[in-house]
Amino acid sequence: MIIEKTIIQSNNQIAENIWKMQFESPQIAEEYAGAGQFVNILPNDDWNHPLRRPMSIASVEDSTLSIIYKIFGDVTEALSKKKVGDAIELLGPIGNVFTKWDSNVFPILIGGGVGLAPILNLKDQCHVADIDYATIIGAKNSNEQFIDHDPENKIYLTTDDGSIGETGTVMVPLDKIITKIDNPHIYACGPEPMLKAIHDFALKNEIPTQLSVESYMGCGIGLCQGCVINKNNKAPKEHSYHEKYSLVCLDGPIYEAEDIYFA
Amino acid sequence: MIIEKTIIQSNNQIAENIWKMQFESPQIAEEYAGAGQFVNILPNDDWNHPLRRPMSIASVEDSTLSIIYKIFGDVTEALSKKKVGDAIELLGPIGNVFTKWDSNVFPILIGGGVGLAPILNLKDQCHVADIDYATIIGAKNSNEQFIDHDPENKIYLTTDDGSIGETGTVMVPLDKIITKIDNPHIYACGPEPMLKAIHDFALKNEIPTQLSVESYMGCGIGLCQGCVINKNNKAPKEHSYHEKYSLVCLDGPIYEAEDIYFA
Amino acid sequence: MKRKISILPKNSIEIGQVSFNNPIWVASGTFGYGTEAPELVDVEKLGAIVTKSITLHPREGNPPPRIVETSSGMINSIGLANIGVDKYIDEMLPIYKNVSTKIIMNVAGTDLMEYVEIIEKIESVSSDLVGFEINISCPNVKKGGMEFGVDNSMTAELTSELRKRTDRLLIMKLSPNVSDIVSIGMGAQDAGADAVSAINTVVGMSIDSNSGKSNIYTTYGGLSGPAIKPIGLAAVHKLYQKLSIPIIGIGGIVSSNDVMEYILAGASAVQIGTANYRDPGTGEGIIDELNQTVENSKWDSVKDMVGKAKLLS
Amino acid sequence: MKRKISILPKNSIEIGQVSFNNPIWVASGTFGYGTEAPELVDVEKLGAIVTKSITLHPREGNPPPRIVETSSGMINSIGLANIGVDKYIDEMLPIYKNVSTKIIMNVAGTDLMEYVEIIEKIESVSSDLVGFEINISCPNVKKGGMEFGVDNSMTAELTSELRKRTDRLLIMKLSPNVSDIVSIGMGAQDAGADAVSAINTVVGMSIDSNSGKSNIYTTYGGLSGPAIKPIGLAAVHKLYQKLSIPIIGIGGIVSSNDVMEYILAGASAVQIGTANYRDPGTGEGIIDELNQTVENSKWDSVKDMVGKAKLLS
Ligand SMILES: Cc1cc2nc3c(=O)[nH]c(=O)nc-3n(C[C@H](O)[C@H](O)[C@H](O)COP(=O)(O)OP(=O)(O)OC[C@H]3O[C@@H](n4cnc5c(N)ncnc54)[C@H](O)[C@@H]3O)c2cc1C
Ligand SMILES: Cc1cc2nc3c(=O)[nH]c(=O)nc-3n(C[C@H](O)[C@H](O)[C@H](O)COP(=O)(O)OP(=O)(O)OC[C@H]3O[C@@H](n4cnc5c(N)ncnc54)[C@H](O)[C@@H]3O)c2cc1C
Ligand SMILES: Cc1cc2nc3c(=O)[nH]c(=O)nc-3n(C[C@H](O)[C@H](O)[C@H](O)COP(=O)(O)O)c2cc1C
Ligand SMILES: Cc1cc2nc3c(=O)[nH]c(=O)nc-3n(C[C@H](O)[C@H](O)[C@H](O)COP(=O)(O)O)c2cc1C
Ligand code: FES
Ligand code: FES
Repeated sequence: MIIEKTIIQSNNQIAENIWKMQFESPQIAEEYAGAGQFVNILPNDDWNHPLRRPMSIASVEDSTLSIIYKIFGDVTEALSKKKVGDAIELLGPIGNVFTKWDSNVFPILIGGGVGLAPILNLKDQCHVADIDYATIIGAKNSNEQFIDHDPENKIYLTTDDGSIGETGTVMVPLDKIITKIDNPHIYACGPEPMLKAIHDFALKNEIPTQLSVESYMGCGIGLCQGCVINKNNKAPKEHSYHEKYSLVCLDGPIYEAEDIYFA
Repeated sequence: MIIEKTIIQSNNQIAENIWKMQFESPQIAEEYAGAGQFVNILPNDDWNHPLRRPMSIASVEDSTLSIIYKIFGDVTEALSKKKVGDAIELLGPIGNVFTKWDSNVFPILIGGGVGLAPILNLKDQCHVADIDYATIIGAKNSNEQFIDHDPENKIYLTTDDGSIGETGTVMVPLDKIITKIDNPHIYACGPEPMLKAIHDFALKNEIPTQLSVESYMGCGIGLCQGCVINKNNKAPKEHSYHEKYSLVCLDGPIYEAEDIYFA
Repeated sequence: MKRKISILPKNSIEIGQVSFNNPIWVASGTFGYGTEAPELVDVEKLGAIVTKSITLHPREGNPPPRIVETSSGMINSIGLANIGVDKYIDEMLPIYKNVSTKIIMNVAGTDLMEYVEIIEKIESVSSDLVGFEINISCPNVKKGGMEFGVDNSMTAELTSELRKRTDRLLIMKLSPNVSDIVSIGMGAQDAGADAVSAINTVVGMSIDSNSGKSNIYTTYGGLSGPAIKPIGLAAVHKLYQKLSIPIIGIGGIVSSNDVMEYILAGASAVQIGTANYRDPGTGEGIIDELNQTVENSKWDSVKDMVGKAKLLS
Repeated sequence: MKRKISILPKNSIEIGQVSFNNPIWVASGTFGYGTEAPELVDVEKLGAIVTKSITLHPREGNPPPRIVETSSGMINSIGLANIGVDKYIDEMLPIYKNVSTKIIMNVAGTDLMEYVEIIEKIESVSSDLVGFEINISCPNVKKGGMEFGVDNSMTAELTSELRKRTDRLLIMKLSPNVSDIVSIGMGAQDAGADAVSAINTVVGMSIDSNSGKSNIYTTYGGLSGPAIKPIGLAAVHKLYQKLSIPIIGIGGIVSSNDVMEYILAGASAVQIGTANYRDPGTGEGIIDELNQTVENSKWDSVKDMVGKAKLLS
């Protein structure tokens, strides 16, 4: 893990409210271990927003690292105003990576909303490793999409309003394709309701599933104990530590579905 | 008084840490009453710095208003990073103006540090009105100067280190020229120690003197009662209001020397 | 048109017997006597104006420096500079007759008798004031009533003495600089206050690290602005759990989202303070925004939202 | 080279019998057990590390969400998640033997006996701990010692019971959520504390105005960060006027200027908290800056500056 002052190489809007930013970040790129890891961004010196913002790594090529982000509030808005050549401080790479995707399994990659970044990253990795996989991408409507619905290539888009791809949530295509696949492994990242639906589906159907979860982070490096998620530990002892909760920044952000639950 | 969203027309460094900014500000220009008035600037939406920053008007030409500012802290630093075309919100014009400069008197204009703006403004006004005047400008060193030492044209520069013009404070040339002038009137703006020296000089020598003072401002419009300066009222009653203190934003920023004192 | 939206009965609220067009008020000491800003603002849109603290005698206030900015806040030590109650009666009350905005007079005193005398003076003349807000919590006057603000029995005593002397709204303004704000609020309620407002400023200090000088003449001053919003929200929420009278939320409000937070926490109305210095039209803007926000929400009106924060535990 | 500057005796300070290379410490709960950040920081430069609150038994802490950002601050309700004193003894104390940085153990309990038991357990083994900081002020644990923090006689009783059991530094950490922090500091001093530290977090709340949900599981949490710096400074300055033992300043420190303010207000040392989350190297950076600042100032050393704020009144 390194704090690196990087230089912005590009910063472009790719869909409604969704931007892609590339950094010249040789040190973090060097330590980077794979899809799932994230960086903790400090967009400015402004103490009005004391905390860094975690962002999944969407790709690493040589010394160039990219993120895909959605404008939510002040900090992501400020991020969108940054210019090529501006300096920006990243802390990373942080967290664990998606595992067990290899030619013995059939990965189903599911991304929703801003949860696309690590999924697209894993998609690239599968592609490079020549592993056959399917991709399901969910969005509210077509404006938030920047990938084509392409069922022939097993890329399924869904929108809440049906404005593009299939109507409904990612569960619609998932339900359809799951039965046709041998040894499916699900890899998912997205908003909590989506993860919860996939989580329940995975447990019910006993499909090995890795979820990349989000939580509010104070530090990203294990100092604050703020970023916990509920562990699926049926019987924590009365006086226990880290049996009920797990630190997403140190132990995550990727969990086997059976290890966690959503309140 | 108006809150006007203006557009930055230029923003250039003119000396070490000193910048000049021009705004397209038709409404405030329309209401503008003369040298001495100021605007209260809101450089950004950042609540880390809740308060506006007061800046003297350095010139108004048609709908273009200018300020001259020194980088002191966060907000003036942010100001210096603004680009031509950026929008910026001004509240103004605020405050009273220098008076009694006409062909019956000989104005001595004295500016120090960031107190230059209103003095240069008054200088322009005297020039346009074809009134003979002298100018004394003080600075720490030559790097902070952007005006030429030109005794023939009665422009006297002083620097603490003598790196340009005369060595010492503005009091050096003031002392020299004052005796040669008929009916001198002093107009001064600058740091408190300078104003205090001029204040004492003026009272001792009974020279009509107007000082443009600074004070920490909460609002600039009479709401907060924060911006007071000490009134030179020898006998305020026990229960009085505004006999001991004056609001710089409503009653100033320009005071006759005998009306105020510096603690 | 705009004006019309703002007086939709939807966002009207009642405190005691008085109904207000909307819950957006401006806070004492941050909007002068209500007569300073009209050039820049449509004050008639505001739910109410709380005028600056008035004392029995005129006061010059504290020597400068009186204010300094801090991270997302400011410290002030104005020292209750004001024209005094007699001038308030002579000069302000007549003006208020021509203003349709509801005016609440904020009152400060150094001891019980001063508060009483002020109220009696006001009640002895005719006026359109809808009520009093009693400042028992100004941190930067030596004897600025601070004794009342930290003690619940003294707060109760003051409240009941004033209650006897007025039928107008009686709002006790609480200090956050206490171990237990709820017990003081209870004291006010039990003694007959119509409402409490919370919070006044938080005791703070600032030093110029270069010169080593205090940035405030009186050393300590009152911290306000967005920095203290979490403190104000906690105070309002705690009060709401125990009190049955309305609570008026104050502290760090700059947007309609902030107002929503306060209302969800339990405020029936809110006051905007420091934000007025940056833009005296903040309240006006928020009123329009709030109407829109409520329109788009699942709530029928602001009143429905009061105290409806969903707790997780 | 840099290392050398930081240990110039110039900026060394003494608290009780212990001398520290410099007055820049890191605050409890914001630097873990001191073992998490070394990859990113040269922890040996720090004046001291105060480790996170340790309780008698391990604690899971509170359910999520535990933190939320606010204007220039954050609210946390971690709920004292920690490994418990036994594991601290088994796993941490041996590590600390190999660290040259001074380690201060922060201790929290739900009642007097718990505090006592923890101290006794630590004192029964050999360790390099230089002292204890006693958390009597954590606002987000139901029985997290908050009873002590608001009451000066209970603070005194706790202090004297612990004093009997240890010769190491005993630092009582004070809460800002009280009417009179000085009386509680006096209680600690009179009962034998070597120093007090101030402040812990300020009670705060935050609501998501869209969903109406509390942003913190336990509803209330502790506000920290630059927003509270003025509150911490006022507390330190007030304590300095009355106490004769050293005061350790905490609250919103992010720069060497902030440190100067605290020292001028009366702090002999300071702790950096929230700023570590943004950059765990904050303290390290400040040490270098502070050396430079003192070098350029009229002061001979940090010690000379303590409490030297120039008041205007
Ligand atoms: C491991 C991880 C990976 C993420 N990857 C991406 C990504 O690839 N692309 C993307 O667009 N977003 C990602 N996010 C979410 C992203 O961090 C938030 O959208 C961002 O912090 C919003 O900041 P803001 O100031 O714009 O909005 P704000 O107005 O501050 O907040 C909007 C919401 O963002 C979240 N948020 C704010 N601060 C934090 C914080 N310190 N830690 C975590 N969440 C916070 C909260 O849910 C909050 O309600 C990720 C989050 C985590 C935890
Ligand atoms: C009537 C008036 C006219 C002025 N005209 C000019 C001018 O023409 N050019 C110029 O460069 N400067 C002028 N100033 C000073 C200018 O306002 C400050 O330099 C500026 O506010 C600094 O802001 P900052 O954030 O960069 O610095 P900060 O780090 O915030 O502060 C540095 C210093 O600036 C002053 N300051 C900060 N905030 C305020 C405030 N709200 N009100 C008043 N002073 C403040 C304080 O003395 C402070 O110590 C004027 C001030 C007044 C009162
Ligand atoms: C400069 C200033 C002056 C104030 N004067 C008064 C006052 O006279 N009486 C009073 O009750 N409160 C006074 N207050 C407190 C405000 O009414 C309000 O309670 C506080 O500022 C918190 O709200 P805010 O964060 O929105 O500013 C004053 C606040 C400021 C900043
Ligand atoms: C996430 C978090 C956890 C904390 N945990 C503890 C703790 O366990 N024990 C303690 O005494 N103080 C704890 N504190 C309080 C800090 O030590 C410090 O007193 C406070 O944060 C103010 O300093 P700051 O503004 O620099 O953060 C914690 C603070 C934060 C933000
Ligand atoms: S974000 Fe601080 S411990 Fe995980
Ligand atoms: S700056 Fe607020 S009254 Fe003058």
